[in-house]
Amino acid sequence: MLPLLIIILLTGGIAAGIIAYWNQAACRWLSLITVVVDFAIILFIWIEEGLSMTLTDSWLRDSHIPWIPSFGISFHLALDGLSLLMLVLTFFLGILAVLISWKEIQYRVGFFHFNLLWVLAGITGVFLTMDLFLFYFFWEVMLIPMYFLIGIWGHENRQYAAYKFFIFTQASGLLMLLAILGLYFIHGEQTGIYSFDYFALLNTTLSPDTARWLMLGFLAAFIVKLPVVPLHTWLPDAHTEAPTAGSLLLAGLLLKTGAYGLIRFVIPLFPSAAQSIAPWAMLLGVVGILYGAIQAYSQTDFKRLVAYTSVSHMGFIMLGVFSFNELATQGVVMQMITHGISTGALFILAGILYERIHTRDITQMGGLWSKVPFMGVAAMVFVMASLGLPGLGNFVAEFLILVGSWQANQPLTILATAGLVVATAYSLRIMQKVYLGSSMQGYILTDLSLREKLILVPMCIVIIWLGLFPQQVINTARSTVANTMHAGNHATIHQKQDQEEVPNTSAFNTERREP
Amino acid sequence: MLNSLWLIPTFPFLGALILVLVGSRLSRQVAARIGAGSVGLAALLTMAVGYDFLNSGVGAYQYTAWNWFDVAGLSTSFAFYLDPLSLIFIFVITFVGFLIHIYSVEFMKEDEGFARFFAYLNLFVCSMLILVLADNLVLLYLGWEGVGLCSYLLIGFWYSEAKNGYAARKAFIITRVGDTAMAIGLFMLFSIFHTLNIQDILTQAPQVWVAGTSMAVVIAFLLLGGAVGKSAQLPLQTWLPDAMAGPSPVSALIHAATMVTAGVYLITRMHTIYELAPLAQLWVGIIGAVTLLLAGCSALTQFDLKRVLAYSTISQIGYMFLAMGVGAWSSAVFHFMIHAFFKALLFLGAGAVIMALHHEHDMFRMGGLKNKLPVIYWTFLIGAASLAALPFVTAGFYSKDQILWLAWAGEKGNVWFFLAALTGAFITAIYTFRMVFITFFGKAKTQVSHVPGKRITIPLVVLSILSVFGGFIELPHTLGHFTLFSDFLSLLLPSVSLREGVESSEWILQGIAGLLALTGVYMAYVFYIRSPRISDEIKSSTYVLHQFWLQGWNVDALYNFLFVRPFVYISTLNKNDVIDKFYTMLVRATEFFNGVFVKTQSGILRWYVMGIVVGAILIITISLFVQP
Amino acid sequence: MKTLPIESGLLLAGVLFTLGLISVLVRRNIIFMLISVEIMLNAAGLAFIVAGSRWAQADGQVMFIFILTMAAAEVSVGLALILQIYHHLKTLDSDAADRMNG
Amino acid sequence: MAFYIASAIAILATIMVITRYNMIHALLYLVVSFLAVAVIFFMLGAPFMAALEVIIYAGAIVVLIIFVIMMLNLKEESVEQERKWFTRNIWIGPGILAFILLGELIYILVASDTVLLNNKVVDAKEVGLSLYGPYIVGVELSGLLLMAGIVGAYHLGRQKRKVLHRFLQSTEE
Repeated sequence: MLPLLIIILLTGGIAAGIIAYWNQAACRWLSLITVVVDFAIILFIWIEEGLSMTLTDSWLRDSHIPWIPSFGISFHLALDGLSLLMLVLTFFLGILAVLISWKEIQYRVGFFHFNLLWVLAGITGVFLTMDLFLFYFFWEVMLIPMYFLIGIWGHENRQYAAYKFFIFTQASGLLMLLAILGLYFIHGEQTGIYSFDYFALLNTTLSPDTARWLMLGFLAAFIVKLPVVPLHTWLPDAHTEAPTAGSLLLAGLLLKTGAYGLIRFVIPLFPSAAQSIAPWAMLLGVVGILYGAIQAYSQTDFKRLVAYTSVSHMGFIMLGVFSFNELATQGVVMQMITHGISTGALFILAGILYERIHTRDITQMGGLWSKVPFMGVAAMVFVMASLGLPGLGNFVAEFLILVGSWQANQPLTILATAGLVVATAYSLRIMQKVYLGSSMQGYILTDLSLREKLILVPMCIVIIWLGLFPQQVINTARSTVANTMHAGNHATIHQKQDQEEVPNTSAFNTERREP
Repeated sequence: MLNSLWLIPTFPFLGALILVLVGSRLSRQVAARIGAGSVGLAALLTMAVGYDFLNSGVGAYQYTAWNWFDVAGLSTSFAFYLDPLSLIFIFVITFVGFLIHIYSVEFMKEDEGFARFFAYLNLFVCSMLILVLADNLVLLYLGWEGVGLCSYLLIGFWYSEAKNGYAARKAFIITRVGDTAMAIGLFMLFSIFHTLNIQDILTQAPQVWVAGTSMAVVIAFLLLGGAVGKSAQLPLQTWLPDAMAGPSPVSALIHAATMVTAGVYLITRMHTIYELAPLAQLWVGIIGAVTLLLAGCSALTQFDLKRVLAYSTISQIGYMFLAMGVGAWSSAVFHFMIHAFFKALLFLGAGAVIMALHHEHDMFRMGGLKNKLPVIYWTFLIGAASLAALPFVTAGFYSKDQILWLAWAGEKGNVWFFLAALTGAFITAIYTFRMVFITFFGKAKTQVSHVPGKRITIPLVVLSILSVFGGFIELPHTLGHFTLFSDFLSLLLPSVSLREGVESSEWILQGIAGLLALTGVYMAYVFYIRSPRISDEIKSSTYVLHQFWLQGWNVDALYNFLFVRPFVYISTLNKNDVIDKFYTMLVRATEFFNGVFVKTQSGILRWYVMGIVVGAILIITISLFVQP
Repeated sequence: MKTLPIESGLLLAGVLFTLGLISVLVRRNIIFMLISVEIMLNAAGLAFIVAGSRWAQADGQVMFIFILTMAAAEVSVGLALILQIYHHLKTLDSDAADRMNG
Repeated sequence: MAFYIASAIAILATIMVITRYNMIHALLYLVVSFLAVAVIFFMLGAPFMAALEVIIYAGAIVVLIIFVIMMLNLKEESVEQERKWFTRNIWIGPGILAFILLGELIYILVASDTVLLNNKVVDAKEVGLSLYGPYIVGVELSGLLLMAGIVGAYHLGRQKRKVLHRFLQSTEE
């Protein structure tokens, strides 16, 4: 079942690429159908099994096909609560990406959809794979089509942005490859069997500093992908220059692969090492929040501004992941989903505006509410989501993260909460500069077409649904989060015996085990 | 009837939803009917639920709609909790809200965003009701932020002018500063009690903490921070005067009756924490006292009609904080109710006046409206009297007097609080009647364009009746001792214990307060009717002080200088990302080295041979000396 | 023949090799460079023969034969190239052919 | 004793080759040097190699070079040219490098223990046997190499006729 998801996307991509020579509309419809089919499958799995998941058996589906047995590499895909949620988000945003580029992309449509579907295939692979070699493989598969998406269909200096994006991710990816190989060989030495399988590598006993080095290798790749401040400069360029569908996928999904990697690989594989650098990582997260927010305030380019807001939101994820308790990690899972939707929607709005007035400079815009009220309302919903208004998805996520991280580190949480104020400042600035105020330019704007409404209305419904009824999502992710935390806490117990420096917090989340 | 409690917030929500979705296509009447109707229904339902609640005599009623989120110990649900305190609040919100909705049907008649206005107003009423009825602090926070959002939307309603947008943004951001303090308080509460359910916290708090434990004080201060942000008290009060950029019904509903008192509700609701943290409670009183003086003085110097009322709102809420500071919880709530009536009346009256003089805000250009707009004049006068707390006849007297008395007599009260309250009362009397005399008396400077219809006058009349007779439900000892209101709240909120041997002096204090109010009125009469020359002299002689007070003790400029300007400066300075420079510098370094190495390939054969020989020598020497 | 110490043979080869090297470095005329390369090759061959005679095996001499063949092929191709250079650049100066740089 | 004479001659001849301005003189001294080396081969008990040396090196290669020099019919000016290039201080750089290299070679030779050569003669038969014994692959390859050499020489040596292309008339071939 699981490889089917990826195969559909890959073949769909190729078919779309070919059909485009004859008829572009058919190509668009085909790619839409492929993603819709995948979405239907994953929804079916979610509704049928995801909701009724118990704590123990967290793995819903597992397919294991040996690929290169001699090296112990197997095509091992597995689906659990977390990856199920991520896939639902992937295919949901995938459909929107295809829909949004219906009119926008006229130039070499076939190749565009080919790249689009292959990026989605790469991302699906990343979320499903349980084999580290395969993980790196999909990590690269995800990267190259994205480079083309930005490089060919982007805006003014797209080459620079695509190039920068590629180098950043590729270089960090290689560090991860080193770490994977290191882990592979150490595991091979210890147990004699050389295998890249995630479960096998899970319990390799590593000496503290090798564990730290290997973890730093993994961390490098995920920190660049989930932009943490010092390594985030590729994101604004990539987002500003990417076509709407590109930046939608980039913001909605590629950033999440970084966060997913942290939860899936860094914490379980190197619990004690992750524990030891937790304070630093949280500090980086908070710096990310504040730095991203301050940056976002002064931007004049709409997409660049939204890009910096996602740097700030990703800072929350960093803070949440390294506070090592179930609350924060559930918050991180929620944040991944809600951020994907709210920032994706803001990018779609930027794209729609660009299609109409051919500029992204918010100083040129103003007073658009009177001309395009429907888009104004939609923008209002998503701007409020991005500043964490309760009742919308982002609030639940940020609240859980902050409550969770409060137990781990108080001063940093205070700083992060202060970040919310700055978040309000830049979010309202978007509304003010673009929709409210008086408009100097006499733009003649048509309000949203049916297609655009078909994109934005479901997103509004989903973000409000996540805000008011997040329990389904939390239940689905509960088992994965519990296991990750178990692995994480397993380390804290060691940590406690080694030195008593984390007195109450670790005792906290170990005692209060989930019944 | 009780179990239909959840319908109260749902009606306005549905109203707002309909108006947002199909508002633009509805005609004015239908939109008005939906907008006002939904709040009307909510008001009726509140009456019914309240009646049922009082008869059933059950202390509190809890209704859970659905489980919001339940994660590893933090389980919060959409649950409403009705008890005497929240009953009073929802009564005031829905009733005054309904009157204001009727008023704004006429007020916003020609405005093109008619449906949008009612949508926001309904959304506001809904989130305020959620805030007040919330069973747990997270839901309260939802209502809290929802109210902040709606105030942002409504202040910036006429979005075409940029300054309205700026005022709206300022309001939202400053209240958001308060909200973050409150959020941190929430986190601390959760980390100690593992629940955010208000009732559980209030029951567990006395067992976990002994009076004065540092954790309780810190949490109390944080919650106070949230309350100060929302209720525009001292540190965060600069947004309220600018919030007058919104339409008058908005100012009436949000910035007088309901939203600004959210802070009062929060602190009253979490009173056990404040009981356990006397230092924090004292500071609540101090903030109240200082704010009421500061706002009172600034109100003296304002020329914009609505800004006078804005500053007076700040000072009246200062009274409520003072009351809470001295532990007089029920009198704070009582003053809230009465204040909601007469302040809404004043704002609506001011709105009617402004509309009548085609959007003239400056009081000094009004005048002589006494006989031109009689109904508005009389209702405005009653509201002003109630605000100035003229003795015996107005409701304001009873509520403010009770606070004055308990500030002096309460065992937590002290003489400073009393003196501050007294001078505050005196200043209030002056600026209130200064406002009345300037706007309604003297010669008419601008012509009345049109007389407001009955949809405006009816709410004014109803509110004026309430502002007079509302006070009689809570008579002090000296005047019949009929304390229906505080008995109603007594089982929920701890009553104030008086210091010993002080009962006798109550009527003296009432006398002083009444006298001061009357002298204040007389002084206003002298300065502004009999001989305006004196007021001009005073103004010119104390010009610096006058400007200082006019700018609201230019706290605004201070914040601009301390926070806004540096933030904007850093942000613009760092517009294109100083970290990016690091990477571009990296790229340039690689290009430079490339240049250097390119020169080594000079194309000269002998140069290459020389390279080979040098290489050979190096290898041999290395192999010789580096023995493996 | 008296017995000869191996060092002297190898020493001779070394000296010859170094002389060839110096001449390659010094000369600008391509033909002279070719000649000096020949000298170096010959010196290498000599070293092989000395080693071969030391072990009294034929291997040294076999290697020398290969060196010879290689030298012959190298000279022929080298001279063909020199003809082309001379034809194009009208000079035998090795510095003239420096277009492949930058 | 004869060995030392022969090696002295070889070294002297090589030095003369290096220092001459005129190519022909250099080549002739080269022949002398090769002959001296051939004598040494003979002394080292490798008569077949001596013969080969004389035939191929002294005979074929040097003659080939002289033949090419004649083809290029360099006039007197090439000698002056040579004198111009051959300034005094050009020797310093290469001289130092060569000196260092020689020093290291000598150091290596001195460090290793001295072994006496046994003067057993390895005649052509033995060489032939081993040539077509273990080194058969080497022989094939050297055959290939020679063939490549010839084809290369022929191809590169040809004077390109000017191919005038109707519209690709770019620079002269």
